[in-house]
Amino acid sequence: MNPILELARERLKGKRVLAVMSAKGGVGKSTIASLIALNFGERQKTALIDLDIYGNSVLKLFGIQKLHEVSKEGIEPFRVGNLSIFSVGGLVGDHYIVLPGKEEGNVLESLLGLANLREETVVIDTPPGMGEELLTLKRVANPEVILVTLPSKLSVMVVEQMLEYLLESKLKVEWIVANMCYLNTPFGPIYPFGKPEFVEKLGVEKGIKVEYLPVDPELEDFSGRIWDYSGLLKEEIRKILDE
Amino acid sequence: MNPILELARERLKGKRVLAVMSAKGGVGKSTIASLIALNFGERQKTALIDLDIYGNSVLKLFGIQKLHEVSKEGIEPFRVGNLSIFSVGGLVGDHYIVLPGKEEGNVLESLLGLANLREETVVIDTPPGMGEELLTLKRVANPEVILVTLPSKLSVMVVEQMLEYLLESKLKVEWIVANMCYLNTPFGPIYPFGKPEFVEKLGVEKGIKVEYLPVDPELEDFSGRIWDYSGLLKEEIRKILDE
Amino acid sequence: MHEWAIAMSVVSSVEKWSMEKNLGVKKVFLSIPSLSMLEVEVLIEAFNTIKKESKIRDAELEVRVRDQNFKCRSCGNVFTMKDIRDQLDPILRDYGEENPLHIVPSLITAFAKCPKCGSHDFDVDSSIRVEGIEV
Amino acid sequence: MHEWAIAMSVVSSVEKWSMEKNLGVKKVFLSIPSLSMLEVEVLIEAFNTIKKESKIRDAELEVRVRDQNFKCRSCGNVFTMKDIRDQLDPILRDYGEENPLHIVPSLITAFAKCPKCGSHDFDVDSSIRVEGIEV
Ligand SMILES: Nc1ncnc2c1ncn2[C@@H]1O[C@H](COP(=O)(O)OP(=O)(O)O)[C@@H](O)[C@H]1O
Ligand SMILES: Nc1ncnc2c1ncn2[C@@H]1O[C@H](COP(=O)(O)OP(=O)(O)O)[C@@H](O)[C@H]1O
Ligand SMILES: [Mg+2]
Ligand SMILES: [Mg+2]
Ligand SMILES: [Mg+2]
Ligand SMILES: [Mg+2]
Ligand code: NI
Ligand code: NI
Ligand SMILES: [Zn+2]
Ligand SMILES: [Zn+2]
Repeated sequence: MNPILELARERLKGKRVLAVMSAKGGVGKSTIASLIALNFGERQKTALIDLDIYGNSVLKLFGIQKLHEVSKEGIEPFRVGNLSIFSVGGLVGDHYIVLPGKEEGNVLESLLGLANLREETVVIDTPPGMGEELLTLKRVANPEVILVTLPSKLSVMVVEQMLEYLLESKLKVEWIVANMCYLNTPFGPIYPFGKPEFVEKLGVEKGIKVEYLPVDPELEDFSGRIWDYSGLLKEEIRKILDE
Repeated sequence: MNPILELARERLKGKRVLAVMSAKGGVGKSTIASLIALNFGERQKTALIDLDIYGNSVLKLFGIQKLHEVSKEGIEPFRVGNLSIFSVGGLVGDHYIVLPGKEEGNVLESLLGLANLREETVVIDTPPGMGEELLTLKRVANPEVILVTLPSKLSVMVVEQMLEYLLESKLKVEWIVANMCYLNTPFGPIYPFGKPEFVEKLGVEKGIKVEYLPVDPELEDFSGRIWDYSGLLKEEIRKILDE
Repeated sequence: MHEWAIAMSVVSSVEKWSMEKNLGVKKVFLSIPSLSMLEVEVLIEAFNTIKKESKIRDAELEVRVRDQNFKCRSCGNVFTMKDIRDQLDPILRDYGEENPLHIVPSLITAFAKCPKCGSHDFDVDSSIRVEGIEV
Repeated sequence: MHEWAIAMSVVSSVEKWSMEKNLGVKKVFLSIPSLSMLEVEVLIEAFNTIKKESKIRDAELEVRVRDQNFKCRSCGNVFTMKDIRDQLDPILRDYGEENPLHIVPSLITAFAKCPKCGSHDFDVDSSIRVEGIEV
């Protein structure tokens, strides 16, 4: 019997759990998860949990360099406005993490099981791949999924395989987000990763809505204080969530 | 005793092994590994091994949809000109792969141990993260490393942690590649992921040469036939390798 | 401190088990890795407090602290906590009582290396588990 | 077919061991997962051919085919090859003899699910290992 896993399941039970996923790396999962959580945070208390053990990008986007406090209740979140943030990075600070695959599940079960999670809405940022982290999340909860891809053929092919897995596993895929589709210039759009024809086709085939997001070079200025960002991407995400 | 691991070690022993790494996803590892292998392939027989179990991007970049032949010698490579390509994707075709972390090492040990590897120069594409795949590679060989990042602060922070691990582990880091630094337009450069100040600083601090690569929107047209690509990125990589 | 959260997890999973099986529980055998530096007395105190509000009020907690045998997957070397004591001390110094290994013992490979070959790649047995229940 | 590559790996690792320890080898005990559908006779034939060029010419190979007990990490269900036979048949049909599980048995979770809860998340014991050497 694994009591920490049981506790993790209990902590998430009955809550709205939204996971931002992509088997492909660098497509904007952490950015989008953070912006979605910030959007929810405008109306209600929201938890943002980072399951990317090696990236810890959520902490980096929010500029958090402290360590989690630990209480009788477990791991206490970092608080940013209405957001409660949990990350393995908040346990180790700026030391690197290197782990045998076998241990990744234990690490994430501990984070999820020990997190003093009080919020009813939980946004989860996930790592690339379809390995232990994905299986651990699945062991603990049945999240609604937002699937992120670049428009590039390569990225869409990787994400299509993941989508197949998600649908076979009966997870609900809310939307596909095609991130970094175009870059607006005064002289018209540039398509740095190709036109989004492949992702459009995938959406039609699977009957899932596709949302198209631009490249916003302004975003980089808000690295470390993403709560201050109110540019293009934020606005597009607001529109999607308001639909 | 693990005979497959021993065999993997033997197959790589004494060879030039170059691994393209980044704890951050989507920074261009697979693209750069493929272009480096193609460059080497202009002069000598070169193996290109894909250790990204979930991405299989090398096969996608080369448009390979066949399955590996298997002989008495083991797994036979896909041949593209002077290149011999090995990938787990060549064992499963277009089926998705989902694996407990514990099994990732077995899968990659099998690929490396059973590969009928005859080439003296081996380029290795790796997945993001610092998990089982990285440890498996390290178990089998001591590669020279090319570390890839985006110029963004987030990406550089992730890569800096990996660099710390690599240096402590006494791996030789040849260069840091800052990919997608600028996008040339007729009206001057755009910096979609910020200016490369952070990676520049990292290179100086650690005494490692940094190479800066542009965004090339043309690249996407060569997805599936990357051997045909002879654009900006290819030329920049040639220059770096010729130094 | 988070011994309380762990005790809670034990009470609630054993309680669930007891209700499903419709069996009373006399004793719970919990196994923890020594690596975690969890305080056994605090675990037991917390268990005894929390169980009062549960359906396993009569259960007693017995804690077994497992010593670690690490096995290097790179060179095969087998080593113990004692062999890496010098690597563990700085963790306590840098992070204090609520350090990463105390909260998530599996993180050991991030901080320690095989004393023979220097690899971070070694097998750990770091789970916290209920190994038996006496009814 | 790749039984030959595996036999080669066994001969060369046992040979290395024998030279390091300076011990002659009479018998090698190899354990393989039934999941891999490796042909034992071919393994032995290959071993006997390859060993002739090695320093363990007198070694005999004994192969133990391990039956798999899969344990679902999602629902706890324990199942065997028999329980997923219907999921394995299509793999043979689609990929033929040199199918993914034959070459890399660890890939089983990509193709099969827990028959109780449908999860791909189960424990496998799929390694090929030398379990003993008689000198
Ligand atoms: N729409 C966008 N416009 C500009 N930069 C972006 C956009 N989306 C993501 N990025 C940047 O791309 C990089 C990868 O994004 P990230 O959210 O870390 O992806 P992932 O979590 O999928 O690895 C980061 O540097 C991030 O700031
Ligand atoms: N310099 C570049 N210019 C334009 N697109 C690029 C460049 N480098 C990589 N890409 C694209 O970015 C995406 C991610 O690259 P990839 O090589 O798959 O990264 P990784 O292997 O690190 O995940 C792919 O769609 C690839 O075609
Ligand atoms: Mg991320
Ligand atoms: Mg990636
Ligand atoms: Mg890649
Ligand atoms: Mg992984
Ligand atoms: Ni504590
Ligand atoms: Ni075969
Ligand atoms: Zn060692
Ligand atoms: Zn199950």
